[in-house]
Amino acid sequence: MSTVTRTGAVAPAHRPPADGGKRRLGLPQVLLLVAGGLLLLSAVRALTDTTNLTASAQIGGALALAVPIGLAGLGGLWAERSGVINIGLEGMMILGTFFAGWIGWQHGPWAGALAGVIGGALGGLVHAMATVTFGVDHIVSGVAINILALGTTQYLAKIFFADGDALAAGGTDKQSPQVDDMHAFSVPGLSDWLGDLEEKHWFFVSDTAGILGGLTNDVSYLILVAAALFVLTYYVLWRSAFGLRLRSCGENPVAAESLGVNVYLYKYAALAVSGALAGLGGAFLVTFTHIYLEGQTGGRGYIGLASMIFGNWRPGGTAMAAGLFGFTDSLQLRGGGEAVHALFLLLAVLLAAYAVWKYVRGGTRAAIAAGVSAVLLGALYATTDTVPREVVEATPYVTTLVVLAVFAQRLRVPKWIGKRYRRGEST
Amino acid sequence: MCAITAPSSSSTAADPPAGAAAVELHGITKRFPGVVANHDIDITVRRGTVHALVGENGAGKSTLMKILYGMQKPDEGTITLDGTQVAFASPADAIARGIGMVHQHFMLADNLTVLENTVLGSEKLHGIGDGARARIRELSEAYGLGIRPDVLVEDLGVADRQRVEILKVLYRGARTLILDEPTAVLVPQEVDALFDNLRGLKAEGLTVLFISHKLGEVLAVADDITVIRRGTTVASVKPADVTSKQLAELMVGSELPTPETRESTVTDIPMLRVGDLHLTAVDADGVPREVLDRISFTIHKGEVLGIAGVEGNGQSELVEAIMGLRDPDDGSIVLDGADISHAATRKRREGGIGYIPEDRQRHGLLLEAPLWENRILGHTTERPNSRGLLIDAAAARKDTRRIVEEYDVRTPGIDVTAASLSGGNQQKLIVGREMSHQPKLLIAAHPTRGVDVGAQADIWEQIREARREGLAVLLISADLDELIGLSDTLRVMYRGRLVADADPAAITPEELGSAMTGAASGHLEDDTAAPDAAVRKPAAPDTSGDADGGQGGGRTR
Amino acid sequence: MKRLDRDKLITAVGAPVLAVFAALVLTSVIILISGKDPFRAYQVMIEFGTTDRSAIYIVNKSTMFFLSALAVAIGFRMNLFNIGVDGQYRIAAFFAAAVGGALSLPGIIQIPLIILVAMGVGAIWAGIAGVLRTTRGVSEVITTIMLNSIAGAVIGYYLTAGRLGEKDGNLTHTPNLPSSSRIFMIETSVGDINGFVVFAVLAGVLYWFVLNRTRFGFDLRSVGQSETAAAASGVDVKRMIVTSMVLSGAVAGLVGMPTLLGESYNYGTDFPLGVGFTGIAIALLGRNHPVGIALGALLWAFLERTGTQLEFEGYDQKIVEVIKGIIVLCVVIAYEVVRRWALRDQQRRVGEELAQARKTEKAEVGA
Amino acid sequence: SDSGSSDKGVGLAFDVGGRSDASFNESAARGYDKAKKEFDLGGKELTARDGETEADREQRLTSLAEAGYNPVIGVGFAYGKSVNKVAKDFPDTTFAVIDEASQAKNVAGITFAEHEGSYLAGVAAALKTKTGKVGFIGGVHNNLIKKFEAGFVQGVKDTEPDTEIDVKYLYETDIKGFQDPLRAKSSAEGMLDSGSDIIYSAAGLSGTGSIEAVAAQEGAWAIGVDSDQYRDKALADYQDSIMTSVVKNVDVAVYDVIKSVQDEKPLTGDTAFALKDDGVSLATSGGFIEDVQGEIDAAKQKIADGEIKVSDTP
Ligand SMILES: Nc1ncnc2c1ncn2[C@@H]1O[C@H](COP(=O)(O)OP(=O)(O)OP(=O)(O)O)[C@@H](O)[C@H]1O
Ligand SMILES: Nc1ncnc2c1ncn2[C@@H]1O[C@H](COP(=O)(O)OP(=O)(O)OP(=O)(O)O)[C@@H](O)[C@H]1O
Ligand SMILES: [Mg+2]
Ligand SMILES: [Mg+2]
Repeated sequence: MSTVTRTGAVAPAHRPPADGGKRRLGLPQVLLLVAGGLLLLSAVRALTDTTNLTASAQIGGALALAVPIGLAGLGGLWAERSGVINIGLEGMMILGTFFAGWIGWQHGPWAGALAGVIGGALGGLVHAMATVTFGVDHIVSGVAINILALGTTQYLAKIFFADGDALAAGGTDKQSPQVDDMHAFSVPGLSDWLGDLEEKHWFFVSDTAGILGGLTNDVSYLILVAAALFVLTYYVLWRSAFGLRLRSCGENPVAAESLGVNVYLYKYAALAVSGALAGLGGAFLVTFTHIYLEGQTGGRGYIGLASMIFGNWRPGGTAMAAGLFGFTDSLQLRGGGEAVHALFLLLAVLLAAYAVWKYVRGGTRAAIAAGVSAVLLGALYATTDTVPREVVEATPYVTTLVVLAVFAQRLRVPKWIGKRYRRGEST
Repeated sequence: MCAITAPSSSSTAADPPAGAAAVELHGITKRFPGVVANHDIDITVRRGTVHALVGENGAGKSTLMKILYGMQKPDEGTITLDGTQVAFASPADAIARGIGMVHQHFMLADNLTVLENTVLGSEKLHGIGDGARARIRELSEAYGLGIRPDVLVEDLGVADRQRVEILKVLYRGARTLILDEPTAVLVPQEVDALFDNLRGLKAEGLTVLFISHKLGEVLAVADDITVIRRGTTVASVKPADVTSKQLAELMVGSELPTPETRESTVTDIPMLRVGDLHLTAVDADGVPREVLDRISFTIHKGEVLGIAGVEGNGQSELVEAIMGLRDPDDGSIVLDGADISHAATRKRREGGIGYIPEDRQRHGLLLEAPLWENRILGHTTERPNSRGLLIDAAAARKDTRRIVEEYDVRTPGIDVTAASLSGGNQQKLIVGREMSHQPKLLIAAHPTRGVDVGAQADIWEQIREARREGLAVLLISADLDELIGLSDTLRVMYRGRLVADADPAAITPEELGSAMTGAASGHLEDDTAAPDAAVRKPAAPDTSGDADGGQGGGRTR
Repeated sequence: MKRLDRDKLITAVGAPVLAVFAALVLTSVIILISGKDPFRAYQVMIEFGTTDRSAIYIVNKSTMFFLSALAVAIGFRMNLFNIGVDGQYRIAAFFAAAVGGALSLPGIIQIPLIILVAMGVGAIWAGIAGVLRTTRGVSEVITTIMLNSIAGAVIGYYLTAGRLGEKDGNLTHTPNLPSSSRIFMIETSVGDINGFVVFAVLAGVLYWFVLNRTRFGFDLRSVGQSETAAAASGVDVKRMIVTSMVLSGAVAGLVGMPTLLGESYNYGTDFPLGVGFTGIAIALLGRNHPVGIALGALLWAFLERTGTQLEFEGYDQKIVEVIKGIIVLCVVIAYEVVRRWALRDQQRRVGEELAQARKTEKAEVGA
Repeated sequence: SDSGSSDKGVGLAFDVGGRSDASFNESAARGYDKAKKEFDLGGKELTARDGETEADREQRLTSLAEAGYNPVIGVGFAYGKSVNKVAKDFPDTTFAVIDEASQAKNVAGITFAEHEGSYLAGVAAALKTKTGKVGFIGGVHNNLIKKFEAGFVQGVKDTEPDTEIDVKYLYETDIKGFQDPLRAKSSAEGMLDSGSDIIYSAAGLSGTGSIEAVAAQEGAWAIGVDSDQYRDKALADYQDSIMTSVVKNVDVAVYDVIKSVQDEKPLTGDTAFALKDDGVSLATSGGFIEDVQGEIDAAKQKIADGEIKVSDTP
């Protein structure tokens, strides 16, 4: 087709001189932000007298709850950066749990984790076959994979776990035998010292110690692996030729093809990695609870997808979003209504700060919206003592909605996402 | 502008065996669903020449070039480079053989930087970091491209994007360049600069294959010309031997049309009055910017108002504000006495606005829907498309057949999807659709962009005829000949403002082009005797050296 | 024209046939691996699945699936992915049951009232996602996932004794609907068909008619195909997004009605879950066309029905879950393969025709 | 084929967990296996799927009854309505439903006094805690699990009124609360960190997670549920931390129903298996509660005598 679709940028002359494109935060700003966040958290902790907010165990628990979600999200990131929507993360995660349980109980947790990775990758490859080779709609294929993965693992569980040795070792058609422990990791020396500091309940200092303690004490090796994978993803996708090509497939595969990039190959690779990461997320569930259990993923693949979008298709953002999920979830599981109640104050303060910032920058409407939300939350905090159990359960979801509603418009989606791409078919 | 200098690292490739042609295409045939895009093509391109391909829309030029570039596989035929027959499995093979292509559509990823777009696929050459950055700077300097490697492509204007495309080819050290309609979106000064570039490249022994619908350009720059009609080569000529009129006749077998307006039909009944229109938009960083700044004009019945301007100076936003796709902050839009400043788009269309959008695939068509459904698009509430709240499919289909017939839309039927038509034919369908509802005002944004000469003439004739019957037209075009030829009044838009006006009968494309860069304002006169302060600079602004000032102005710097 | 009809026929018939064939082959392999006889399994399924009583079960069950898939399909036609039908139908059925249980009006008023409440609540719940998408640009995929969970929490809050629920043994449910608000049953010799099937058929016809025959439907589909083109053509895209989410949610509100009005007469902790997700698969199977969706829903219900019987005959009933997954995947791939095959076929034929015409023309040019 | 004879044997319809859910389904299966062997019977087991409706359960029960199985037993309160409905069509067949009462003529509605068993667990916990703080984790906040909570809390309070009790539920309505050990583990860790040293989990398969968390902390005890979890092979690693389990003797009930049909004196109507009937009991495996057995037995006696009335709602 011969349409000329060269639409120029809008009045480019008016743009401020951009350097390196978008504004990125430098290290000092990031540190400042982190410190500010900590200060706020400490203040809320002190004001509401909710020690749980910054207790090291709370942070450790949050980490464990965040990792499977984060890994699924990271898997989603790989897929979507290559232009393929991956709603099948849940299914790949299920495959991960199954494989991890199957190999794990016989050959130990590390072999199990590896098997989970492979199982997830297989799911990713099926998705690649459907979407890339056969050009099936991405969401359609993803949904099909979720159904298929669930059915297949349920079917196979009976054969693999409810028979022979496995049965004797405690397996059933719903669960695997016990998987051995993968031992945890503590930074020597540091954790004791931080623990002492935390005990002191000094404003800010103890809070920081608590958070650091949670991050360094008794951390599962798979959590370290997950953290490394986030960093690695950043380097591979944004700092290597491979990553550049992969991302170009998600932004404009026709352009990539025109420069000799084998788009199909990169999409296949991206989806294999995507599935592998989701599978590792599943394997984490298994190694952490030492057992494969049917239905264990409990929708974490979908939440992972949400945290990836929440995280603006970036590893750092995804990690933060998953962390937020883990944090609120851990808070409600461990602290219950009172802890979530304290969170209201935190959210109110954050929203108020955002409203002021927005107002200063001239975004009156957003400022008003955020301001009103802040006042409402504040009022809610002041007039209640605790949060009903049902509301507590909904906290992570409501928080996500609120945060997204305030920030969504700044998100940046890979341009070609979800679109069909056929070699030589597009002009 | 951008005078060419020899690149610092020239002639890297080994010299080809003397005598052999750079490129030989023989017996190429390529079929697509429902269409034979190429059939028995034979072309020979001599090394170190600029070889032009001309032909109607859908003649198969782009397809042929994609075959040469390895993006399409021919069904039949052979490709010979420097005497050796080759078979390309992918563009990577073609790139390895020193072929580079600038596509008809930009092949750029908006969300990646210039550097990333450039090194993509050839990361082995200089890496993806500082090495590549240095090489890009070097090339940019050598060819006067004025490229900043770390800007997001998203933030670039069209001309800059065009230069990035050329840079991509040069970066790979291409010896044979394919340029598919590179001038379609450039103003004359930019075209000149590009041609200077081409001559420079040619002097270095590079071979250039060049596609354009602007026959004047072709005659000016080409050494050889091949004419393609309906998928096959029908003639090979030298520019010296033909006039553009003859060339056009070879392409279409009809006479060369010109977009000249004859007798004036302008009345003094205002049809569209735009007053003090003001529009701000918030950019990605949340900073509000003025995109339309106090725009005022009136179009009368029977008048064509042409707006000239480099793309990205607010023309699109103006059109969108009039169509109701953007809500102006201030000012009024009055159509035939009715204030429509904040009316819904559908109300405006029902009120008699016809719209030929600048991006027909995104704004004018449902690509996956059949032609007859596309005929309904935009006029859902009007006859013959609907009766009451229901769609009248039978009537719409019948009327689609009429449009296909009357506007010479080349299609196997009205049940094929719009995507299967060539761009020119898509455009004819849109024009037919919009004209079928007797609009009071037609907004025509680049109505003939990428359309072949034959279809161009038809579209111009349609506009002229409707104008005779009292149609008011707002014309926006990058084709200055078209703009001058069709308009009764001309205004120049620059940075969101109407900065100058001109009499189309008394202005040349060059003068207009220079005003578009912001170099002149007020009333433009052909004569040097400017009435007042509206100074018109003699030519394009300073073109040498300083890449900053000389990039056709109005661009991001 | 003729050729196009042929192509359409090939995709409409060829693809399902291919898909079913491929699914059968794959399933057989899996059953064989577990050391059982696949053909006997199919025999059991067909024999049992076609008994009168099975037919009634299948019709009743597919009513729910059909409505759920229809709700999903409205979104799909708009390029909206309403993953939240699940939450929408549950919260809608819950509040409808609460309202229905609190009133006792004549059936002719109360039944429509209950249905309207359900549609209204479903519409509001889906509308939240629509509004967040249009005003704040939040992807409806995420909002609907979140809203599913939030719906669960809201129901959990109100469905407790002392609020809107009452305790009944181990269950908690809303007060029972008065007998006036039970839907009519179509009685047959072997069992009752839930009268709500009539509404489901009506909803299907209405869906088809509105989408294909009305201006509104045209506008809706145009937004689904190209938001930009639709906007330029005069459709208020944002309003259309909210409208179609609301419509989708309203239809989702119907999903729980056959159960509420014809079976359980209350919303309790045992109300069926997960039907919204099944709807996604069925909408895909039926390719968003009401007839296709109906067939898909029947197939799904057939599989559920025969799964139990398979277990009775000594097969693992989970095999049915595998079959479901395989069918969805095979169907979507088969459609794509057949579509491409038809395209190539057309290309070959048109190519030949045009080449013929070309030859004569070239001869003229040469002359 | 409505035959009252029992040539075919027993029809058993499991709830979603299936035969080997390490909980009441498994327990039912034990009773069924025992009876089958003892009376040399045939039998058929069917299992529920996720997301079923009444129609599915009715179909399952109908299939069993139609094929001539007798008795037909629905395991789990989900079968409450459907058993009553299907029983009408097969007046000569004996039906039973576990965990739900029933007044129908040919249906035995078998309920257990989970709250009474949990009361004893509460007594044990109150006596054994060193920190004066104990925890309860429920999988899903439904009426059945609330019975466990009510009994446990009352047991603790009656024994040591000063003991603090931390009550948590994993999910409000979502049945995935019975299969999410990660959340159970997190929740249990939270309780341990805030000073609880005995945690009673009534959370189905999620319980694995909390038991594991407890096992990781020295001096802390877990209380299991439904079956004697000390003997659960899948939990063998944590055996030493499982202080006791509130055992629901579903196997006894199932066996009794089958036996009653064999004896041609089928059980019908409301059949409550209370503490005094050994319908529920506190497991002693491991011998960890030997030291407080006296107090436990005393409490048990008081309940049997009606001296203590255990509430079944919190
Ligand atoms: N990928 C494709 N699939 C199907 N048809 C195609 C494809 N690419 C091109 N065509 C068709 O092949 C024919 C030749 O198209 P091509 O783009 O080569 O024309 P062109 O000469 O470049 O026209 P223009 O001047 O409008 O750019 C047209 O009818 C076009 O619709
Ligand atoms: N029974 C069916 N099963 C599966 N797919 C079907 C069935 N009937 C139709 N389809 C598919 O649905 C798509 C739409 O069908 P068709 O074109 O006949 O309907 P329509 O009247 O144009 O409605 P719509 O515009 O909504 O598609 C076609 O691709 C067709 O193959
Ligand atoms: Mg072209
Ligand atoms: Mg159709």
